[in-house]
Amino acid sequence: MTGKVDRLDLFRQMYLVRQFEIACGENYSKGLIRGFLHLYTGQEATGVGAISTLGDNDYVVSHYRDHGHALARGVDVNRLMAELFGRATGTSKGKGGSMHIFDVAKGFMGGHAIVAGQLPLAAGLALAQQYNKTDGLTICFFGDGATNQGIYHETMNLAAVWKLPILFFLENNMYGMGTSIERVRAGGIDFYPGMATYEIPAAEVDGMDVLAVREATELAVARIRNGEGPQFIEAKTFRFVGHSLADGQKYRGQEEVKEWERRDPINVYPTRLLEMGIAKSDQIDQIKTEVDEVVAKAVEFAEQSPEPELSEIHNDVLA
Amino acid sequence: MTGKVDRLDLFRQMYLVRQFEIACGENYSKGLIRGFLHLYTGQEATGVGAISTLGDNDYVVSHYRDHGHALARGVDVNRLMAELFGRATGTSKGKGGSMHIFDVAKGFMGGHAIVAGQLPLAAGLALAQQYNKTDGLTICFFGDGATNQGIYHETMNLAAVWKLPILFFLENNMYGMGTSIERVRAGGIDFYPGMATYEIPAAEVDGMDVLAVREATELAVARIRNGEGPQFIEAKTFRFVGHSLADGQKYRGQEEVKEWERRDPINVYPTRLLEMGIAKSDQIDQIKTEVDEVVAKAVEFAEQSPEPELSEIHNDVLA
Amino acid sequence: MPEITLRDALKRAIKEALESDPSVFMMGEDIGEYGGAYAVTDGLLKKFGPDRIKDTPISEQAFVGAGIGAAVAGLRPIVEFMSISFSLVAFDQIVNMAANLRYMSGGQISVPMVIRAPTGAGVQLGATHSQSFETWLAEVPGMKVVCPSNPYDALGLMRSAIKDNNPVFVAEPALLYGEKGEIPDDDYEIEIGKADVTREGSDITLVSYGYGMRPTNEAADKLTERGVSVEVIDLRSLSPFDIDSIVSSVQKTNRVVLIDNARRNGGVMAEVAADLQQCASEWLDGPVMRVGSVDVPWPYSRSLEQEVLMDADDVLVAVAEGYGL
Amino acid sequence: MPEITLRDALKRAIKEALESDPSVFMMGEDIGEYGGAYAVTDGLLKKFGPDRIKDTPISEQAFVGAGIGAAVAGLRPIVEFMSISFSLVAFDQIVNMAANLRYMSGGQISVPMVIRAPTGAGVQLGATHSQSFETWLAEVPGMKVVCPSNPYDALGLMRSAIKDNNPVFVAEPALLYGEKGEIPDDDYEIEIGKADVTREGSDITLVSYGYGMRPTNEAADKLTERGVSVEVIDLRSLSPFDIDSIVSSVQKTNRVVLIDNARRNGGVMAEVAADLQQCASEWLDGPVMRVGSVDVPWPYSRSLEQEVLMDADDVLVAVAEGYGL
Ligand SMILES: Cc1ncc(C[n+]2csc(CCOP(=O)(O)OP(=O)(O)O)c2C)c(N)n1
Ligand SMILES: Cc1ncc(C[n+]2csc(CCOP(=O)(O)OP(=O)(O)O)c2C)c(N)n1
Ligand SMILES: [Mg+2]
Ligand SMILES: [Mg+2]
Repeated sequence: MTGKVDRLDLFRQMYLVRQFEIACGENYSKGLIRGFLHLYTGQEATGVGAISTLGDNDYVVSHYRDHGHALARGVDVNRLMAELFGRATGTSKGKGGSMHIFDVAKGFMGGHAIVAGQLPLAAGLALAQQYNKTDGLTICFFGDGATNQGIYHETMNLAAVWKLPILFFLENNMYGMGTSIERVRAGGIDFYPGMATYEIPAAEVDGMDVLAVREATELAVARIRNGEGPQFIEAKTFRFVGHSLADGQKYRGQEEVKEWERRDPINVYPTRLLEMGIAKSDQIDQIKTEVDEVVAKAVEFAEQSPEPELSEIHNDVLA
Repeated sequence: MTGKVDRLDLFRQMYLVRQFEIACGENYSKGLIRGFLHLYTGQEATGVGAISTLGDNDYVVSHYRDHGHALARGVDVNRLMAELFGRATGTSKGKGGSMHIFDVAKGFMGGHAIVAGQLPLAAGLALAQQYNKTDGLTICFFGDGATNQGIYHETMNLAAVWKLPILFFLENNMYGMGTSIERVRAGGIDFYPGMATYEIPAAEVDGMDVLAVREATELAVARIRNGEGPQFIEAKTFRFVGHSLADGQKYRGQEEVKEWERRDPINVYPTRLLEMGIAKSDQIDQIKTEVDEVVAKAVEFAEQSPEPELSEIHNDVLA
Repeated sequence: MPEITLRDALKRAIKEALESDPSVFMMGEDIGEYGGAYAVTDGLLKKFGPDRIKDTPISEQAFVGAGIGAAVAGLRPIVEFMSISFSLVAFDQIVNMAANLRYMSGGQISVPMVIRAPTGAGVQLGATHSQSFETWLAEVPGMKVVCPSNPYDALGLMRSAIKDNNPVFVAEPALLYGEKGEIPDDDYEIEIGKADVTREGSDITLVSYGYGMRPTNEAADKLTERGVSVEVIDLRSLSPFDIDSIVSSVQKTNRVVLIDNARRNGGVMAEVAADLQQCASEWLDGPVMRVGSVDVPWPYSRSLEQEVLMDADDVLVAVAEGYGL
Repeated sequence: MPEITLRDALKRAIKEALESDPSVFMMGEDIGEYGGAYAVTDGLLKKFGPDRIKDTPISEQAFVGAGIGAAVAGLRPIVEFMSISFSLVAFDQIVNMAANLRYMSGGQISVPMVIRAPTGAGVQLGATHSQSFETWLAEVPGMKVVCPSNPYDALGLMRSAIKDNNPVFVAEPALLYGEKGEIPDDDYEIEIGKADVTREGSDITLVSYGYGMRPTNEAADKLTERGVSVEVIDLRSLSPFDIDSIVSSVQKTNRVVLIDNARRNGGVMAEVAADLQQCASEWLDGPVMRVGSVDVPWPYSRSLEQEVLMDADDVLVAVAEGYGL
């Protein structure tokens, strides 16, 4: 996926994520998906744009809101859905669930559910890439709320001191669960200036604009491959839905949500492609049709997949 | 101690700390003090200058290098020494030891031995002061190494968001145990600029100059009492001795130590007082004689104090 | 008597304390505007305002530590972890500060503080979110740990916890928040450290606590149907735990099964078993039997999670194995 | 055979691994230029350079987490905590990441990593610095925990730990670093999960591990003088622990005392006791006796700390109480 960008494919990926999440919501309501379910709806441009810049030797690390990152990384949509259904064909054989998606063959290193707990893991992957003198790098996604965990700062400093090949990617969607960042953070809504403390180059980007995200990420990735050490990107984005499917969103007005929905990349981006003459509307429609089918098939695949054997509980405890 | 400063008394205090620490070292060699022993030697101007600005309703919180802070706060020198000897007359009846000194009646709230673990405790004390609408404040001392613990950042942010009446006081002595900060910290040797992230006003001060420390602290304290929320001071200072009595200082050259010793407040400050005509040399000498006696008596007191009753182990577990 | 949920019982105790004692206040993630992840604190912000119902950043170390500091200064904080699984990032503050401060200061300090958190598995949250760390905290000298199994106990224990002058950890079984039960209108309290004999019998003693009481009672019902006279003890407090009540019961029944909803390995019931067989071996007709969930990380899939969780059948198997009943 | 200290035995295992396997490297506070707080790593920086002997900031969460990440990517990190007491600030990473990753990923991931730390009380460091958290980690599925009591075992266990494809926690009794013992020149390993019968006898079995072996051996000597034939078992591994060896021994001696240098409440010996009495009660002539240090925070004063610590006399008391020997 490095090299020239397939702009239509970026749309396909974003649309896939959106439709996948819609299907998740439906199947959660039906009780086929359970536990905590955090949807990526609204943030598609961020993950898709950023991950589109990576190569095969790179690692992607995510948190519990991980479906979008997994799909953008090419994790099989059937196995992903099967995991959410808790089936034997799932990425973790049904043992991980929505918050713990892994596909090591694809360099997708989780799905981590303790806020900010994935940051040092990502630093360690990057350390291995450096130690082994590969040209790989690690991208680590996290939310605005994660910046209030001490481990975030510990990791920033460690990565900077050791000049690790890591891209810290903050998806600032303005809320940590029901709490607006302004209520629990000193210093306003911008995080990237704070990176000066660690001398980590940091940039801000419009997280609703997939091309802008891609461009900013390409720049950071090039710097990292050039041996310049950790980089930081803060994308301003928004989740159009509740924190999880248990969230009634009492803490924010629907106006704020509406405002952001006007910038929905699933609508704005294809319009732009049409305007720029890069795509024709039947191409867009065809992508939609194809993706809808892919997602429907994924649900079917998951539904028809067997439950794990009960003896499976004893496997994978120790290597 | 608020109001006009008794400049000679500042010398007395610094000299007391120095002589106390020397006595500690001697009695550690004799095996009468045990465990880990961290001396404050070289940093006297910092603690003494800062604490001299406080009132009775204020709290002082320290780490394991706490003798200097305790003495500056007026903790009884006999009971302090007895604690180090593990005797029943000690501040904690011998249960705490050098790293865990407490004197609640004096507002001296410890003595904490997990690096940076004392920071949220101090924030909580300040929270209580704010909650109870007192005009008290809390001063919290910590070292440069403590800034690499995540809890440091969590506490900074929390204090800033809640505008707590707390003074964060960093004693930057350039080393965390055997590790020069430059080797384990990105962003150089200055920490105070990083406080911009939390919008906490931050100042740097020469930690070897007791009057400069006092002045900077007075300013910060006034701001806090004025309701302006947390403040931050970074004092550049140096320990002339090893991290603890087990430290052979293989990691640094004696030249660096010598360089700093030229600025030893125990020598420089009285000379300055003489030059300024604020003290006469016989006054200085008299203070020294008196303090030497105080320290000798403290050792005597400690030595002659009884061991705690063995049944004491069961007390103070629960309230 | 009116029926209320365990959630509301907890809320009632907290509300009473907020009303009667100005030094009581709360801190935690999303306890205010959001109303609490499990809605225990719903409505409290409106009633008591932001000075007393403090939404915190996602900074467990800092806010539990700040709670400790506030308690040291004489306030009575109630600190909520959104899940006991997240308490682990702040364990140092709980263990090294809250529990040790009194001892290290030679009794100068007390830490009158409640830390509360939903605990346990059973709703498919996977390995990181389904743990039961109250069993570790129950081993820490200098603090107390309670775990209610029903609304009546939840109210009585929470009242005592808030009045206690020590750090008290209240482990709230997440699966029981909606559980209903009758509550009298008086202001009873339940003494921390005392177990409750919830059912009297003479053939065998079943001991459990928290969510484990559910399969325990199911098993007791089945045994009763078979004509076995079952005594059931709800520990209520994990630290200190009430070994005397268990010993008294065993002196009568000569048989005992200890039942923990958490993993079998370690935990409170290992300690109870080790203690009990040592001090009551002469009364026992067989080994102290122990039942717990399987010693593996918690899986997500419903069928797998249910397989890991202990249930009433596991209790019956242990009863049969240990005592042939 | 040459005598070396336990410290040097550990260092030898680490050095061998650094020499033979380029994927082995170390991280920790002051392990390089300072030479290690307990000098285990002294000289390694000079020999292997800063890429392989990495001094870290005082950021336990970050560096143990980075170790986990590096292990996931196929390296074999050896991470040192300056004291096990400081591991608590990073417990979430150890428990929720290192131990859970394999299970949560359905077996895709392995974490071949050693975490090591000095453990235990006895040198007057007070409540915050004298703990034994290996007993908690031993309860966590997905990882292994070992604790050597002598140089021979230290070398053999460390060799196995470094080669193991799981996270292995090596708890090193701080009081034993200077302990000397004979070491053969071959490259023997000690299997994790197997106990060692260090003394054979027929009247009573004493089980301990780590520093606890010292008072245990003292007690065994005194009992032997009195004509009691003592079997002594060194657990060596706390997780998995070797219940089979203990049961075999008890089948012979019919008497057992479990001895833990850590606090009595909870810990590994509670689990061993609970397990043992359940599976070997028919062989036992009395209760499984348990000895440990007093359940209070660790005091500083020498006399108080010694009073809290268990010793050989406590073992003899338990032997007398439980079995009248
Ligand atoms: C240490 C920890 N504390 C609390 C939680 C509960 N929790 C899960 S997600 C979340 C909000 C995180 O917000 P943010 O980092 O902004 O990510 P977003 O959900 O907005 O993508 C919280 C509080 C947790 N998982 N881990
Ligand atoms: C969490 C934790 N990690 C490690 C230690 C061991 N340790 C004690 S003091 C110290 C160095 C601290 O340096 P700094 O904060 O600069 O304070 P200074 O000793 O220089 O006053 C270390 C690593 C500890 N006590 N707690
Ligand atoms: Mg967010
Ligand atoms: Mg320092």
